[in-house]
Amino acid sequence: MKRILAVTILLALVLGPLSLSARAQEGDPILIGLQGPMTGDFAYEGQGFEQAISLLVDQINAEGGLLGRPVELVIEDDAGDPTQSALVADRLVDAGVVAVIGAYNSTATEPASEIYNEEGILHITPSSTATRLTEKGFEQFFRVCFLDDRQALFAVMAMADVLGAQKVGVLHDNSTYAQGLAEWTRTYAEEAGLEVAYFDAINPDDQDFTPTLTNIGQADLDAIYFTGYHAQGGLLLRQTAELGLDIQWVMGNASNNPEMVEIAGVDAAAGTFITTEPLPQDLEYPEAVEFVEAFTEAYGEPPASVWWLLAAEAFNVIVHAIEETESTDPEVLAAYLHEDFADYPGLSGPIIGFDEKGDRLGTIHALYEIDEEGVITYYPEQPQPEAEEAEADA
Amino acid sequence: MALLEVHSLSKDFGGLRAIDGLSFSLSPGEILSIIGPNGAGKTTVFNVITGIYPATTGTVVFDGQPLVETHERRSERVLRRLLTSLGGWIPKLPELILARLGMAPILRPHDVVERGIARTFQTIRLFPRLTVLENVMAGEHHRGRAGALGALLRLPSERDEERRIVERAIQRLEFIGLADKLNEIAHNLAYGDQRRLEIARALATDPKLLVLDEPAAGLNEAEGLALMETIRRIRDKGVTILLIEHDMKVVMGISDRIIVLDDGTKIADGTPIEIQQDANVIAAYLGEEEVEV
Amino acid sequence: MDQALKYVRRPSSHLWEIGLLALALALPYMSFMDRSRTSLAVFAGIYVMLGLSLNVIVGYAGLFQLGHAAFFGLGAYTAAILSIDYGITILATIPIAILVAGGAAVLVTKPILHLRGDYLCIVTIAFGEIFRIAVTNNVFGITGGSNGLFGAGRPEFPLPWLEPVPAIMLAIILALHLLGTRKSGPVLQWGGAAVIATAYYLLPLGLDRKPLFVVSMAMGAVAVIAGAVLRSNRASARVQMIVLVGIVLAFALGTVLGAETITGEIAYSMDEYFNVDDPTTILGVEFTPVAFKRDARPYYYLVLGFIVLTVVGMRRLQNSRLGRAWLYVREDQLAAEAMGIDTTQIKLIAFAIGSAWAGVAGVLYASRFTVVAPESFNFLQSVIMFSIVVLGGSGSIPGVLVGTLGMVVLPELLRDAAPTFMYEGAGPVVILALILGFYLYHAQDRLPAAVLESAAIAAAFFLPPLLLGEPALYVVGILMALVMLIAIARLRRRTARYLPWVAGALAVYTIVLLAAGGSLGPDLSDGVSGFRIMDWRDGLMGVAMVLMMMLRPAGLIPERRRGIAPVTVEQPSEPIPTAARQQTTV
Amino acid sequence: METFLQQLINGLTIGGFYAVVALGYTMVYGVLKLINFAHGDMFMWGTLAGWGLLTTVFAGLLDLDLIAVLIVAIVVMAFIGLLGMTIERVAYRPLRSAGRLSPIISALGAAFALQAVARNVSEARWRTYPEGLLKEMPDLHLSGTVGLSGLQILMLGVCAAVMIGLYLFVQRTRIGTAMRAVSLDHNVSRLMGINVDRIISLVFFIGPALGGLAGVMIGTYYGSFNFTLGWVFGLKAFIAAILGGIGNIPGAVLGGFILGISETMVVAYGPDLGLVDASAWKDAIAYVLLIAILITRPTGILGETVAEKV
Repeated sequence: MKRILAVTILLALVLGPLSLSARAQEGDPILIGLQGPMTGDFAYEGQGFEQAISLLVDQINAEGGLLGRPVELVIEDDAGDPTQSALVADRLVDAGVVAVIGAYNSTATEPASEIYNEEGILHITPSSTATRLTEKGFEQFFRVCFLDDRQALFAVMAMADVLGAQKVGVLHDNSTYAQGLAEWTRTYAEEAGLEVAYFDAINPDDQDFTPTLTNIGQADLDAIYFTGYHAQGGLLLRQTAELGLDIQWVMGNASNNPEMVEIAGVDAAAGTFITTEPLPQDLEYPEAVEFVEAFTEAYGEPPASVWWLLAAEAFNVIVHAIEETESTDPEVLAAYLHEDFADYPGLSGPIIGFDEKGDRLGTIHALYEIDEEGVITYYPEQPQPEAEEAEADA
Repeated sequence: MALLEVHSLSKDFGGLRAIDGLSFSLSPGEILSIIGPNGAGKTTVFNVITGIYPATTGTVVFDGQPLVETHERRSERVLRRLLTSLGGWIPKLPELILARLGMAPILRPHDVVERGIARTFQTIRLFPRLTVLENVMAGEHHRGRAGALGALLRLPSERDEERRIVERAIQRLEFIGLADKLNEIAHNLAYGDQRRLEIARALATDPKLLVLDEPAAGLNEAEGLALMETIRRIRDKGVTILLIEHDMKVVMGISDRIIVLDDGTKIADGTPIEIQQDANVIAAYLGEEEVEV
Repeated sequence: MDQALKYVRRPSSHLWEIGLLALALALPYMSFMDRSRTSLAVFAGIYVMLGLSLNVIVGYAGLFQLGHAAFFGLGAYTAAILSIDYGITILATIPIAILVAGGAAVLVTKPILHLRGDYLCIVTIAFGEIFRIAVTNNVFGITGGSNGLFGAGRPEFPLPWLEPVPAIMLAIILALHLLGTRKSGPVLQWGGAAVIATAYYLLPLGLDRKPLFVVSMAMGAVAVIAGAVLRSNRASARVQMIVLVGIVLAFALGTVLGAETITGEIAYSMDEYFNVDDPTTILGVEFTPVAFKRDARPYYYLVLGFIVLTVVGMRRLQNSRLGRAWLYVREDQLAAEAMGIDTTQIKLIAFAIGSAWAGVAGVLYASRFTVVAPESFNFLQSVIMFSIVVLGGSGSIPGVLVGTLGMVVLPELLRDAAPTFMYEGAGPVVILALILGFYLYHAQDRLPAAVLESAAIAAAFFLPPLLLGEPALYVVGILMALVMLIAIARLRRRTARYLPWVAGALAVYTIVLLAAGGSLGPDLSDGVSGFRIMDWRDGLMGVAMVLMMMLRPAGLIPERRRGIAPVTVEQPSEPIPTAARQQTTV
Repeated sequence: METFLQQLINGLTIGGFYAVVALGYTMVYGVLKLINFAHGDMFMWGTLAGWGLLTTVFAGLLDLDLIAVLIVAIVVMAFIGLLGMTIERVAYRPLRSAGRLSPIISALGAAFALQAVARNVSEARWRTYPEGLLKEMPDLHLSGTVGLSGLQILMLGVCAAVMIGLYLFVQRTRIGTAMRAVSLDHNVSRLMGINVDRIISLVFFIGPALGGLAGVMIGTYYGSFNFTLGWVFGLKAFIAAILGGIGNIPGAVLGGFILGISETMVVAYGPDLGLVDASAWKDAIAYVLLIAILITRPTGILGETVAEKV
């Protein structure tokens, strides 16, 4: 029993000061929470969020803050894991944040949104596109990214109208996001009368996809849509080239990342299409240009992933709402975003507004191609899904 | 009728044949010793009888029931293996199937104990980190019935059983003369005591037949004598005893009958006197260095 | 002598447990327990249960199980599916979860029990992975794929406000009291009953405050439990009566004086912690359906209750025929076989019980987080559970508690540790205290030398930053201190002889630092590039695991060699002399 | 038919990598009866180190192509080998007499630590080897579209060389004999005048060194990696080792190829057999295979069963 005593004392020693160091968060500044994968497989994205947002925070504080109060960013790491997400959500609630940005992947956003909803905290996710997130009727949950189905429709249009594909395939990686997008794509493709001759998933933990690729090669498709993340995308392209297969790849926006080209190698990547929100440098909106410049100046390279941009977008939306309502009461903010918020010049294009579920209205997806130099360039010919959508609705 | 009957028993290890067509029988209340040069296959006989090794061929009948029963036909071997490895999900299912097919059940060592054979080991195998009492209680275990539920709810029945187990265990220890040491950790005991403790533990299973593998090994003169005494007393309680021993004083002293093994075959069988004069035996023993007479 | 012979199970030191329990009960109301820490405590509590359940398999039966997360997951998914698709209230799914998890364990482990240790280990890993992959691929279309399932129900229960329910409760309590005290003479038996009846039942009626019935029921239970504890410690009837009356008086006084506030309190905490629905009447009894809100405190006590239940259960198993059988199998399987113990069956039971209880933990998990996703049941989780058991000391219940603190609580608390934690304020001192404290504690037997060594460590820790006035170097110092701790631990017996070398190394190290200046210190400027303990949590955990095993291979709190208490011809009292125990355990 | 051949080749390549990594597990287990969970991450460190060298120190030598890779490979092997020895000294040797649970924890701990370092060094990003490395190699064209890229030929060649070399080393040389002796019984070997500790250190050099080699090979072959590689790939290789009968070198090789080919075939023909998402399920199938084999052959395919001496 003496042992227990000793150990407890030692632990008490740690707990003591730690508990003190945790209490340093009350008072004057407006606290805004960021919850994302700072470690784990998606650490890269989470740290991008942090870069993008802390840049804006510094700008605001440099200009004298918000409603005369400084803005402080409270960062928590959920490693993309639902359990940890719930734990850090509690931590953010304790910290007394007004609003929270995050999480990166839908699986982590899920439990957190429950908590924020119960605690009445404004919650905006920049990148969790799983449809069901907004179907729980949470008053204070919004997202600045677009739903899977919007992009799916766009991708189908791109393959059908722009590439003139008839026989298409869909490949995902079993992650929440990719699976959702893939299934929507299949649905729309079949609606649009395309033949979905191949639908399968890869295991993102793998390094070698040659067996899958060989199968795809056999199916001789006009185009195949990969909805997974850029790392696997790159490997797929590279190994396609090594197997000497001729496959027309179209990648989803999770693959929209220069690293993919790096992994695949320029030759292998060239000629691949990507459906995504417009890249910062292709946005003529002054806000976007300005932000990209500032970002490049601060960190030496332009924002690599569109999600970083959307994280910044979420932050701007919150700031805008606070400025307009001159209030930091989440309920007021949420009400404002639901009703009065409209046609805001966002970094990722004008935000028409949010619907009653909290989803962002409209779509701004664009079709990109990886050119011979391996640069992701805006493709001259773009599909027109809005028109199609109108038909579909009619 | 005989308590234990061994019929043309053979056991192969890969190429070499450890036991070769061994047959002998053992009548109740008898003390039978198996002697023979090292590597003659004595311990293997024990291991086959107590179900630690499967026999290659031959049969063993204990107390009128088949204990070991081998079949030449390959199909039945395969079936046996299949049942043992896979058919275990439903308790007793393999046994049932085998019984239907008129084949001998698969007996694992603990089943053999159920049937009433207990053994000790050539190299002492106590539970070294447990107390003397706990060691003996292990022998009582298989007669207990209490399960998880009883333990969780501390049912009266379970309490009584526990009490009985301890009491019996203590009786054994008194019988063997270790009652005063019952709280000691087994591996702190003197070597001779460990030997005796192992016997006590075996006795705790209430065996009809007690199989002792070189119980006198490493004992001094006095301890050896004490051991003989103990063995006699055990026999007097009606337990039949099968014994492997190198120490000829012990063997000649207490055995009713002696079997001599050499290279897995029986070369002699008879009373101590007969054995001592048997030519083959002497040859076999002189054939190697360590004559222990 | 037979009748003189008494058989007792190992006396467990109630004092410690009561103390710990009191601590645990008070925990949520301590100053530093904010919301997140409380819910961390709940999380840790679930892991304690997992540790205890795995302890049956690894600790008692000595088997490998590196796929425990699968059974945890089975429980969680069962609960989630039943509560989402079939609307069964979550706690009611516990029996089903037990069946599913336990049954699955029996099915899968039965054919592999004959495997030797390491092969068993890899096969259990395989089972764990298969489970994860299966749920990720939405097997049978019920596990929701990689999204997992969301919206599992929170615990809810019907709260009886009105008589006759209190009457029934009272009847039960009285019955228990009468049964328990049947050997204690009429005064205690009937007198006590009378006291309980009047005090606990009449007061609320007299004051006409329904909520007070809740309190009175609780007090009744307390009285009975207290009585039981006293009896088990062979307290005299008088003492028991006094205690009983004491409890009653306290209660009566409390209610009479503070009826107002108490009722208020109850009402207040009711809607703070619970969603109270409109009362429904079942069989003429009025029930108020009450469901947990997300606040952690109710969960905390729920989990705590389960833990207590588990500990008691494990204790009893440990000291039973079954527990001994596990012990025999663990010590020497062949000998156990030869003693007539069906080792296969014994192992199977261990797996069944352990896994079933992991299933229960799964239900609690589902009810707490309401989201059940594959990530939470991967190999890493199994590893953590395994480490909890082994680090704490396999087979020992307090060990599991400590193991959980180390493997689950500490890493989470490290979140708080800003980069500054390691080199500002109390940080370095705490870490140093931790290292040295642990070290000295470990080296009790040879304190003089240990003190010297500690001094050296302290020097390694403090010199560079002080010399250079570069607090960042504390980080380097910490690493250096750890290195030296390892070194010394390895050279232990010959420390005196090696001390010069250590000192030399220290000198060299200091000189190097002096030469290199602050540049060696990691860049602690906040921001993405800076050193963040957050990024190194699992790394530190790994180092800690290695270190632990090196310093205490048997775990932090090694299992007290258990089994029955000493049996003596006279009355049994003293536990087995620990001297004999020690050399067998360590 | 062509598809089948192509898939077979794919399977062989994957299997080859599994096999080389599996060798590390199997050797360590042979002498120490210890599952070296850290091996996977050591191998990942090999990939990491290779990347580090090729993108910094040896960046100048890239036009030497094969030579550069060889140099890097050798350096990395030495480095990872030493790493392995250190880990053995620090994390395993003190625990040799400490029962069977502690070393496993220690090994897992080492694995965590290694992985954390790797994650922070690589900033949790996918890292890519210099492009166009070893691209100029003659491809071998079998019938029609079926063929092996020069890289594949090279990799398979190296794998084969390593396995045969190691086998001969263990079977023919004095040290090899000593290793086998140690794997049978430490004390007896000690009595025979073998320095057991040194042999174990040696094994802990060779095994991880091979891991490091495999790491560089995988890096150059697939061109990119991230820090989770060791955990995932390592576990697979471990399964391969067990499949073949751990502690047995040909077994590890056999296991590697069985695993690689069976995985490939599942992906290739699973869908035709009505198994949707075959590639997502294939790991599960690998595990099922493992369990099935262990149930019927408790010590793996080539593992010999040792009856307990009574």
